[in-house]
Amino acid sequence: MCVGLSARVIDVNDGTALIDASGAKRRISAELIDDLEPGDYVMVHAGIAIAKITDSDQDETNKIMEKL
Amino acid sequence: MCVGLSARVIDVNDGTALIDASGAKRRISAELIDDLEPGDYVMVHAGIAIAKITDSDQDETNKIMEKL
Amino acid sequence: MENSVSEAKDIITSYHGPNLRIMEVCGTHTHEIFRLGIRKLLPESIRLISGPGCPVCVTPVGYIDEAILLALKHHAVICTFGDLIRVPGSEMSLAGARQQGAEIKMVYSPLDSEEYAKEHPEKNVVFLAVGFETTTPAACLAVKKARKDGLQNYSLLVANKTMPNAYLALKDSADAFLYPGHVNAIAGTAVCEELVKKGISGVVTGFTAGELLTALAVILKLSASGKPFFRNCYPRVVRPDGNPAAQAVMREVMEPCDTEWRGLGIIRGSGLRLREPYHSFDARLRYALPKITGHSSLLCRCGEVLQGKCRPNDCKVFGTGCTPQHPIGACMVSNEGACSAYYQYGGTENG
Amino acid sequence: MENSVSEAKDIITSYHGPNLRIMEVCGTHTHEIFRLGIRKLLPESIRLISGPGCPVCVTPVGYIDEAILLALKHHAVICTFGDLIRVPGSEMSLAGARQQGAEIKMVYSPLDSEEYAKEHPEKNVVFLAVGFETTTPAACLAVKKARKDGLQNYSLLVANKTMPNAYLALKDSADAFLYPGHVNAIAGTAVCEELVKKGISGVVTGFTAGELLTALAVILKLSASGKPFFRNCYPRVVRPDGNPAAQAVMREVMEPCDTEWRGLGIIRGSGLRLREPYHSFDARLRYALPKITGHSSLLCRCGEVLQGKCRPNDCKVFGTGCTPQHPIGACMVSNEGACSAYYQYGGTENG
Amino acid sequence: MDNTVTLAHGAGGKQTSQLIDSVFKAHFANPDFTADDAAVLQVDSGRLAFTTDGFIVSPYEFPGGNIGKLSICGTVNDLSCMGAKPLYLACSFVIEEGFPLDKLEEIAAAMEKTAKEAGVRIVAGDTKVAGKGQVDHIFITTTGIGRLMDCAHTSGKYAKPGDAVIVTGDIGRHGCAILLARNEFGIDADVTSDCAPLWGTVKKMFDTTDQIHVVRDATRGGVGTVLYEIADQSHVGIQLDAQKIPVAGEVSGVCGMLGLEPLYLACEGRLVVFVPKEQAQAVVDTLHQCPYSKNAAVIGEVTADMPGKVVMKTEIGLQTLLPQPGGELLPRIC
Amino acid sequence: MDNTVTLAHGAGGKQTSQLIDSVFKAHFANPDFTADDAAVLQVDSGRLAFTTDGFIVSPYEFPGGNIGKLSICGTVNDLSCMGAKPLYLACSFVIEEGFPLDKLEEIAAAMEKTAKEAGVRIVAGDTKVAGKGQVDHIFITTTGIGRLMDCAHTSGKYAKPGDAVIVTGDIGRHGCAILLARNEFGIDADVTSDCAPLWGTVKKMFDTTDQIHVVRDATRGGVGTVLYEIADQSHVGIQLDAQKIPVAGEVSGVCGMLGLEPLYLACEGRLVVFVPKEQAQAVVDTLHQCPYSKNAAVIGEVTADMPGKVVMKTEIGLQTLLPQPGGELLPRIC
Ligand code: SF4
Ligand code: SF4
Ligand SMILES: [Mg+2]
Ligand SMILES: [Mg+2]
Ligand SMILES: [Mg+2]
Ligand SMILES: [Mg+2]
Ligand SMILES: [Mg+2]
Ligand SMILES: [Mg+2]
Ligand SMILES: [Mg+2]
Ligand SMILES: [Mg+2]
Ligand SMILES: [Mg+2]
Ligand SMILES: [Mg+2]
Repeated sequence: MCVGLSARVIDVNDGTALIDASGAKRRISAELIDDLEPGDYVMVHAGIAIAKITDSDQDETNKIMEKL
Repeated sequence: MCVGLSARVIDVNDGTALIDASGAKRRISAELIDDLEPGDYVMVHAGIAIAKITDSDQDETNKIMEKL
Repeated sequence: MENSVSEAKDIITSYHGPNLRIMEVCGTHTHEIFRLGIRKLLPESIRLISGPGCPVCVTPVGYIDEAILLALKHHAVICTFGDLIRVPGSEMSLAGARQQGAEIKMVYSPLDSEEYAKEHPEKNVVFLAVGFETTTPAACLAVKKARKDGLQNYSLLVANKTMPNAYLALKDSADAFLYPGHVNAIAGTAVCEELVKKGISGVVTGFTAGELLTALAVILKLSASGKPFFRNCYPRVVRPDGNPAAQAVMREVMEPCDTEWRGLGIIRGSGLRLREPYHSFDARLRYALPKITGHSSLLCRCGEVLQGKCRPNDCKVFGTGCTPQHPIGACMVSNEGACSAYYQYGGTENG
Repeated sequence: MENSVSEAKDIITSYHGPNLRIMEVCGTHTHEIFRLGIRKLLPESIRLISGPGCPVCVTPVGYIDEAILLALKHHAVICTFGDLIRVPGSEMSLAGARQQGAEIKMVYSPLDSEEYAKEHPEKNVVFLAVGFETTTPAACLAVKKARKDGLQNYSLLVANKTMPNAYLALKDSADAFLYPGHVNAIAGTAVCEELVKKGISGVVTGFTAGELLTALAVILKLSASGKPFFRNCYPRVVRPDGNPAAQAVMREVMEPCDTEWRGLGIIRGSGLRLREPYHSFDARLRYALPKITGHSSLLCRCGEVLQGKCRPNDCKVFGTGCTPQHPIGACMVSNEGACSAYYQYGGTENG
Repeated sequence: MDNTVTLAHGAGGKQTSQLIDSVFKAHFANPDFTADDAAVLQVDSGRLAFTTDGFIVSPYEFPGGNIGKLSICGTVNDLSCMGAKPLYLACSFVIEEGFPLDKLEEIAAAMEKTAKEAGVRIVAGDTKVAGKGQVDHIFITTTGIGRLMDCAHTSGKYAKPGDAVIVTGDIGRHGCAILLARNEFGIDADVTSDCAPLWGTVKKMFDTTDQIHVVRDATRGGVGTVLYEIADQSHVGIQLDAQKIPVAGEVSGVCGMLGLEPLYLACEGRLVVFVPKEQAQAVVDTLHQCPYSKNAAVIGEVTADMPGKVVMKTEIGLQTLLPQPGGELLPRIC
Repeated sequence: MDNTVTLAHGAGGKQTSQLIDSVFKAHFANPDFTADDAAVLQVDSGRLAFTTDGFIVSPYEFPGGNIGKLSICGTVNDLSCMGAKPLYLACSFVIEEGFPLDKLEEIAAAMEKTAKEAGVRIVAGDTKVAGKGQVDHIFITTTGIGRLMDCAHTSGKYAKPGDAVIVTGDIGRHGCAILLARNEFGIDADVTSDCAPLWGTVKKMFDTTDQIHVVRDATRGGVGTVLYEIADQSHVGIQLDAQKIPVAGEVSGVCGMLGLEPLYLACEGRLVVFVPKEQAQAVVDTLHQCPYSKNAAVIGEVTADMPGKVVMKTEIGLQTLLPQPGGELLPRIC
């Protein structure tokens, strides 16, 4: 259910964003994310940005394990 | 102007005739020829019988040369 | 060879009369005469001129352009005799259009195109109706059948032609005509008798070696009198009144109009078009085609060739720029075209 | 491996608590867990159940039949995610229809299907809208765009689903859920908090090795208390309120309905359909599709597999009659399907 | 297995191997057949002949054969025409998604049978599946290796004035059978393709005389095209006698209807053979004893004049050029 | 000449010869090239390798090559994988009516260049023209003859426990480049095909050690498919280390977007090589000096257990089966 791809935003333009995942680029819909800026990371699914990514995998899991 | 094929009539049916030219058979329109019967020879062009053939090439030319 | 034919051959080879220009009107005559090698029999004094009797040769460039427009713009399936496939239009031939995705279907009979349209109601089918009296009845039968079958997806792009006024236009190009046997099988011989009154001579003949040689012999013999003549040398197929049923169906479905002959210009009353009750089967009306004027090559001397004013090899591009593979003019396209026949049978060497 | 992850690993391998059934709802979780070999880490007492979170797996047979009808009878171009291509319908899959001349186009995004329709006004385009909360917003954006662009040739065959009622239906099948991170990225975590009140435990997590191991460790730790719990282990992507803009566009374009889940039957209010202002984009209405009841195989135990009532290899035809090359049931089709994952990663040997 | 070929069969995985095993290996099995990237062949030193041909016939089944038989005959015959005994074949298939497996099976069976008859081994192959509409049902490319007989020195370049021109049977059957099988012109005639493997025939001719100057299979473009090629390559003239060219009545009939010339219709089991006039009768006698050349006939001779041209003596004893073929065959009304 | 290929070019007459002369002969000229039915090759006795492949890539041009280059590389590499020096090629073309002649020219030029680099001669050919819609632009089948080096005894059957598994460069480039060139998913990435002729590379490996058990080009189905084939043929297990498999970032990115696995994407210039562990470093060192294998790496080893299976050590150190590929590659969202 829902392959997601983490990608860096290169530019934002008229509700769309050009994203880059290790050199693979594509223009996707950015309509559902506010305040997107170049340099942001987003989670991409089926051609739309579904969420901003605010942290790295590692930092996230570290924090969770600490709290546990 | 107008490749013609001399062919023998095999059967006549509902305005069409099955014709045979040295073993190549096809059903053609016989609408423009009256009283067509199996065994008759016809001149065929573009899928229709345009004329009955009443004589052989040879007899015809013989008669013409005689008259000359 | 049977006796009468070798007799005809003798008459031809031993001819010592005045110069004679004989025009074989029919492309199939042209082709058969070349194929059989008959031209080599003729003495210097007899010149054969290949006239305008190949419907492909005389169909103007704009007609091909119309067909291509129907195929590429209106996505019609074009049904056609194979003869038209390689005829150059202003920009391309039907073969070229096919390369660009046009659906071009070769048919043996116009009736087959009607059948195809009936079996494919989802397609729009246009039949390219070209040809003379021999071929026109088949197209007319197809339209009648389409009406009877209630077809909504079938139409004709009509460029059919009739011969009588063409003979008049070519009157001065020849001393005698070899009339096109299968045209006369439909039209009868009254036309030819009429022409005698206008000083035009000729014989109707068939297509076998014997018939062709005999007909030539008859012309040579009858010319001796110096008077205009006509003789039916193809009575086994051609009746004086022709094929009345075929004439009737043509008259019912089509009516005369002025029309352009490639190379010859407009000849009055020599064209055919669908009559009013059949207008819904007229591709030009159905697709509201614009008036198209094709552009033919300025180099091409087809018009003169068809009138015997020059031979194919008098044309500068004959055999170099213009070959059956890359025809510039119409006479090089059809197998029956004068330039094509000259080229293929080595007209430069033994034609 | 970083510290926190090896710590998680330790927690998992050293687990000595009571038996636990953990359902990974999301097919991508299922797939990643197999791909990474995580199942082999688990002690006997922990059982992973692959739930109904693969939209392909839960899409009923009749849906494929509808798509094939649109393609073969209505000559529509079917745009679809690659996932659906090999799913068996009653008689054939979309791949089979393609063999019979159906135009099937794979797309990466629903928006691409809208674009394609715009560029091909001569074609009728149908997008196969399947998927959960993660995927539905993209389909909704495509429909909105089609309306803005005034497209007359674009529609959706909608089978989108929502998760909340499915959790309730599966309540007794698992002791804890691994919630599907990307569904929650849209839907937020309020739903999960609500479920805690109904006695349902689970954690939201992502898809990396670290995230998966951590989430499992969290479940093991929190289960110890014996009380229902929820923890968001994917905060870098999942916000408590999810993606409000996405929720809004879904609410604007679609409305809930009852719907069938392959293997599970009808779950009330778990389906979506286009709202009235978008009815002209509803393929079922546009093509007046009949009500289609698909026929799935009687042998298939997918329904039980999805509920953890049996393992894939308990099914008689698993790996013999039913393989990814020749799937009988839906769970064998998608890469993410439980049976497919078992088969591909050798579930019989080390699953 | 499904009953049609799918893209999965062409993806290179399990299903590809299954297809190869169940259809091709089953029929082509022999000790040299390879499962690896290439077959390994032990050869003696000498002259090998090497030839390839693609087969794209539509329809892929026709009276007298199918594309499988054709693809073996074509390459076996090209080798044979060099005076080379066909030894090994490689076969490459491109198959359209949705192609019926039982038809593929029939094609493979025809290939097996024909290869056996010709004494050649299929040792390597390849299978690709193309998407629906990317290929017209099935294409096969066969490539052959043969061993030239020591006595064999034939080439399109070796025609000499005084040679007799022999054709090994009535012409144009294959082209005509295909035309009819397409069923586009509503014509019905009992014409089967002449498609046949001719190594046995060629071998017997070489046993009869080693003075065989040219052997050519009159495939694409027919006898007319092949004769023009030879006239050109050998810088000689060729003179044919129209009345000696064997043509089946049905083939003439079909050609008459459509305005075609049998000399330009493809054959797939007819050779054009050039031998010194003195050897001609012996060769024809030999041919009459072979299964595929009962109607062999001398149809003309080679001349020093008119180099590059083919001249026809017509039924009324006159000579005229044979038009040089070119372009697709177009049925015509005028 | 027209600027497109027409049916007349395929009819076997004058225009066919013109096309062959102006495009193919012009590029493929060499003393063994034939105008006859078959090329005549003088060979010494010994072991020959014989292989064929059909190429149907769409689009026929892509970053890093075109179908012409590909068709030479494919067959050169299949021969090379046998340890056979490529000697002769036969090339069979099926071209769609309307195909641009300048593109055909480019394809022939690429074939010439690639054949030269590989030291192989194109000696025989065939050209067919298919009607519009009967073939997707152009298909090429190449068939090759090579001479096996005496020291060469490689086969998919010869993998042995203890062998190191080497891949000669980063994987999946060709498949990825083709996917991008089709432009169906709106993705843009700087990926060129790895398409390359590898005889030079293979020769250098054999110069380094004669203990090369398996060499396979990882074409259709990619490295994953080929490894499964070898595991099956040799009855061994193969254990890969996920983190050692070289994959270009862009290729990973594209795969991530479409839910694909680089191990199943085709390569056209990458070999999978099995040598005893002891020889592995020397072979890799050699490979690093060859132009097309700068990124060669040991990616795994052969085991006696789990015969027929490929096992992956994942990034978290766990072992799991590599799913066996099968079926077409389908981009997916779930
Ligand atoms: S040779 Fe060609 S250009 Fe010249 S008159 Fe004849 S058809 Fe016209
Ligand atoms: S193995 Fe196949 S038939 Fe059995 S439950 Fe799974 S999907 Fe259904
Ligand atoms: Mg050949
Ligand atoms: Mg051949
Ligand atoms: Mg040949
Ligand atoms: Mg291969
Ligand atoms: Mg097709
Ligand atoms: Mg190969
Ligand atoms: Mg290969
Ligand atoms: Mg290989
Ligand atoms: Mg050939
Ligand atoms: Mg195409």
